[in-house]
Amino acid sequence: MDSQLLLRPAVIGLMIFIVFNALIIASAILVYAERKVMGFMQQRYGPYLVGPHGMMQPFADILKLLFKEELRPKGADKWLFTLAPVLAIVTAFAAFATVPFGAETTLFGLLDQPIKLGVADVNVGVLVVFAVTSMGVYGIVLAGWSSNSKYALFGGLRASAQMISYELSYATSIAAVILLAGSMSVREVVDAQAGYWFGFVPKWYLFLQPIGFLIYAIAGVAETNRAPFDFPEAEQELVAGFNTEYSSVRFALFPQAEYINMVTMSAVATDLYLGGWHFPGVPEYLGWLAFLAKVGFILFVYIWMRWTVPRYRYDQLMKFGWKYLLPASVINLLVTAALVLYFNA
Amino acid sequence: MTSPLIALIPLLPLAGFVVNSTMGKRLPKSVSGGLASLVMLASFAIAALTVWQLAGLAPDERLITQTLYRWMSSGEFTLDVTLLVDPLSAVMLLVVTGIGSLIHIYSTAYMHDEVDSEFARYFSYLNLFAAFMLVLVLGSSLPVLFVGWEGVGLCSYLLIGFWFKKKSAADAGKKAFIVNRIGDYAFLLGMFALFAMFGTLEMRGIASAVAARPVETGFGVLSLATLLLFIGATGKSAQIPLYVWLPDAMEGPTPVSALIHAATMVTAGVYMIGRNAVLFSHTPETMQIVAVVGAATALMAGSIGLVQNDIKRVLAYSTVSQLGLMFLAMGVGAFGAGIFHLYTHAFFKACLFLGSGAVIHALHGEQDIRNMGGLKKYLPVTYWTFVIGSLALAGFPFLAGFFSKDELLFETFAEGHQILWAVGALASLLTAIYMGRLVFLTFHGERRHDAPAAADAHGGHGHGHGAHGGHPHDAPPAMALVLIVLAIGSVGAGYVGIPAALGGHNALGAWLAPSFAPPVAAGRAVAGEAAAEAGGEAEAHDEEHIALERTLMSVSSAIAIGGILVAAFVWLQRREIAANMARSFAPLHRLLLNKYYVDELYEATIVQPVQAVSRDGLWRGVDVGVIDGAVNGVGAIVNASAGVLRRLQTGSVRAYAGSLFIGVVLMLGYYLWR
Amino acid sequence: MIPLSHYLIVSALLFAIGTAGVFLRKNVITILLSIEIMLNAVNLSFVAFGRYAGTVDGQIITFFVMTVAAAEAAVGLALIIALFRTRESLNPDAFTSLKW
Amino acid sequence: MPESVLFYVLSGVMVAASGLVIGQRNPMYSVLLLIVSFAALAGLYIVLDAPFVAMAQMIIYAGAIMVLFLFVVMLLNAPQEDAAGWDRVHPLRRPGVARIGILLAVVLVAELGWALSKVVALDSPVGARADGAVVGSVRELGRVLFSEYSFAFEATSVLILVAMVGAVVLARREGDA
Repeated sequence: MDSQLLLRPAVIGLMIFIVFNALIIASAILVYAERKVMGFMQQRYGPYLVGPHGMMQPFADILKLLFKEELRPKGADKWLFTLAPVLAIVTAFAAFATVPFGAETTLFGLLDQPIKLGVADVNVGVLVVFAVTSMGVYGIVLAGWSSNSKYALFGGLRASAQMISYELSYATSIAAVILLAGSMSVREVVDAQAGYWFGFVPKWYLFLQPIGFLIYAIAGVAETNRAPFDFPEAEQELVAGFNTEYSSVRFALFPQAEYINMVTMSAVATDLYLGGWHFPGVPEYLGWLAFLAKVGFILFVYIWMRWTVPRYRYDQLMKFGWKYLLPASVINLLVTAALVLYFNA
Repeated sequence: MTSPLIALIPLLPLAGFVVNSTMGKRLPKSVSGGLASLVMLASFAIAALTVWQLAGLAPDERLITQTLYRWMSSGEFTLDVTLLVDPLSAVMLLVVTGIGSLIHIYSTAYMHDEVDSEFARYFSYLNLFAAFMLVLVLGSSLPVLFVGWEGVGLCSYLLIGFWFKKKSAADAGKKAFIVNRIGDYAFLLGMFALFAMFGTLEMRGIASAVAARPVETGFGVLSLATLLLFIGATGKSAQIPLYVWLPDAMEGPTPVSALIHAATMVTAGVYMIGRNAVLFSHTPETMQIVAVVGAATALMAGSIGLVQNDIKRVLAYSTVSQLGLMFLAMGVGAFGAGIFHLYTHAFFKACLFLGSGAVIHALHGEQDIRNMGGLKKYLPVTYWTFVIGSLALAGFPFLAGFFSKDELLFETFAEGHQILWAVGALASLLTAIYMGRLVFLTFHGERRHDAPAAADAHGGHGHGHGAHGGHPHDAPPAMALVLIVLAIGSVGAGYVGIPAALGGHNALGAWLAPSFAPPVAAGRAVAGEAAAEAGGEAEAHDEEHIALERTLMSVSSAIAIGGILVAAFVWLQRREIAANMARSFAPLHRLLLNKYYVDELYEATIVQPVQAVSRDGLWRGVDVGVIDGAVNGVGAIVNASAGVLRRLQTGSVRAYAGSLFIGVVLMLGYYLWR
Repeated sequence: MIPLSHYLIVSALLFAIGTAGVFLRKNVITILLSIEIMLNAVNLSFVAFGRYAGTVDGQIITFFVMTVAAAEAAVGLALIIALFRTRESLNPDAFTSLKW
Repeated sequence: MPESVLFYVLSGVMVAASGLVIGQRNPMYSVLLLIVSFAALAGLYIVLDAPFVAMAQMIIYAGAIMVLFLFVVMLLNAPQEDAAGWDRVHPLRRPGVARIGILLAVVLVAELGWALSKVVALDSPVGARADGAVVGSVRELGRVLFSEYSFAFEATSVLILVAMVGAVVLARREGDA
């Protein structure tokens, strides 16, 4: 039926649009939330002047940044200096592409075929997310290198080293989940977590993979360069790290990319470990709300951690990553594999 | 039947060897020596047990085997390492382990002056020897026997050259080793010949195969094979022409001379022939040779022994001559008698050697009997045991040697070799004489030996022996004990084989008979017949046989006593007679003193040419010219070519890559072109 | 649909480019990169062939090549670092102290 | 049709990027361009419906190996290629060698082309299998990889281990633990 023929692409386009803006808004909200939470944790108000409860603060910030002058240090590499933030933000957005955030729906009968909530559903979705995020490092590294400043360079170096080191544990912990679900499509992983054990415990991999989840969380924090692993921009040591030399929009893109990465990370965590949009007592068509709630919670933990945990020392970071996290994740993977083999055979 | 115990008999001494050779350096003498003796005693116990089992069986089934593992297997030829105990090897077992243990014990005292490491080394060698000797005795196939054969050769080399810092000792060791190799070479050839003929090397297999054949008349392949084996035996058992190493072997420690060069190893040849009795009895020609060689050796060695002045050398030559007698017995087919003599000889000869050892020990290394004499009152134990041993050796009536030797001579005579009998009798006369000479010169008369020994004794105070001052002291308890035991043995050992002539019924002969008969597989009839033929008077004794034996017996006892009396007369009463005779028969005397110049003969005919060829031909010619030339040539070529090729090493990575790619392109091009 | 030959031509081109790079560049790192290019050219043809033959073997081999490439990169870069420390240069022609 | 368009675009990008890689004097750019070319290659893999290989390409090559290169370039603060250290002592080290190199490359291309022309049935398109099974399915890959190629797999793992140790040993400064 031809209306359907037009409708479906339209809906997909709409979904892309929604996701895109959602991410932007999310980053804005995160800016606000971060400062509010920080204030809350430090027994002060945080932003409260601009708008009700200072809710307009992020937009004010963005405006300010937009009207700043674009500086580029002399001797900086023209192309890469510009390319870097773009790369960062693009990868940040792209990474979310294969992350589903809701069950199949017909939008209340509007479509005769149900459509999947999520931009794309690839049969190796997990890998896609992983691949794109691993591209994200280039933004930071290039920023650090191209701005021709030693602080930035250090930031870049640290970023690259740190990301290589933690990608391993990250991937390994995910691999365990893939083993459990027997699929690399994020959606199938989520659907594998539907239902309950003994009727009330939701079948979330969080319960099957507590260690895996922990490793994933830690590695994720390191991947997104968040405290306590925010070495690329360790303000106490490297002024502002890789983005020292940046200003205006170019600068704005970095924190935004970082926030979006956080969101992606949390979303993936939700899909892989927290049963995605499945939640006891929440109907399918409202699943995306549950999803949002979970993501929100994880993000809160992110911020919470930043303001409570002190930063590591760099050598400690490396040591931890290679000598404890990686072995732990490998063992976790092996044990999982053995168990899967045992119970499937 | 089979028994798992047999393997332990050689393995125990081997274990002792391993321990002593590896950690012996750090062990105190008491431990290393004690351990060595202990393992010997243990294996003696097991051997006794096994023999007991054996005795429990019916005469025809007296056979205990144990197959250890498949040694080699190529084509249709397979060879298992099988240990076998039958009456014959049973006797040898008891002799080796028994005498062996005694001598181990004796050595703990005798070698006590050595430093710990040397002490341990000595005992490790001794144990190793025991192990190999037992393998030799137990081996059921020629190769296994040969392993033991070579092994004891090695040990004898090691032990003769034990004091290798002394050049004469080292040389003697080498001499023994090389001379033995000659014999072993022949032995190997013999083995090959037998294998070619019978396709097996299992001695029982060969025996049954031979038993099926007719006795070989004339000198055929079989005779050749046996002759080769016999040559091997002459090497090991010091017969003409290969006896020359044994006298020199006296350079080794005296207990070694007693164990290896008197009691056990040198009898290996005799044993080997006995083990292959069936085979040999099928080749009369070889038997003839064996008998003649044996007789000749007996006479020759005896005559040499007559004039030697070194106490141990005298004993050595007497050993050679006694071995000669044994071979004589073997040669005339009196296997039982031969083994019987072997067995008694082990006792009194060991006793004598250990006695001489005690003397030497007492005189701190003095070996020349001209410097001895009058030791009787200083060394009572040694003296009496020595006398008993000598009497037994001389064949004094009703001592061990008497029975065996008479048995042997009688058999010779009864088999119809009167001449050989005469020679044997002469040899035993000589034996009696030189033993008498030895005893009288060493122990009787007044003490001739002078300051040095006494000084040694005084010096000896320092290191704790020479209990009573100036004069030598008797053997320490361990040695004394052993001497006494052996002396008793020399007296009593003979009584297992009392001939029918004396109302006995040669138990030993009957016991051994099955071993010389073809295996039961070859048919009871043959076995019985062979037993009758080999074991001698197991049954069927008619009167004149006994009469003859009695006469011969009286003759030889007369010989023995006469000889001793002569010796007593000459060397106790009228010493000058000896000198006069030496003077009047000067050439003969010199000839004897120089042992018929055999060593010189070999030196001139064999050693010199070989050395010349090796030095001028092989070394100067082949080695220097060809081999070194080739090696250096190769080196030079490589050098030269490298000088050119290294030009290619530009050190530029991309140059290398370039050559690589040129290669790729060319290869690809070639394959496309085809 | 694309004929197999096109894939092969592309891969051949890449390989040639890599070859040329090895010769042209005077910078060890770039040379390593050129080698990577060659490896990937080969990978491409492997996968193409595998697809053509309808088997997964091509892809499997690709994995092995990747692994080897990773190892090679790790060791190679370590070497480069070590060399750079001693020679202060990345020019392969600077490392010629072993020549005749 | 879209697939072929995709193919030509991607291969064009890849060849161009690779060409630029060896055209750069600055290793930084070389590395980045190589990443681009790898991304294009990954695209080609997807066209060849081998998505897993494509992702592996992105993660391992672009994501890890290239970052390693980048890291080294930054660490050594990549000096511009020095045309100086270029002694003309040895005949094989003249710049002529470079030209020989190009020549070789050209010959190689020619030969490869020739080889292609000789192979039969190349113009039959690479398509999905007759039975329509998805060749690239991760499941099948894994099965084959761990059954038929298990030995090679183990060997490779050992290789990786060795390489790891070697890298650590090599890159370590003398004296520090």
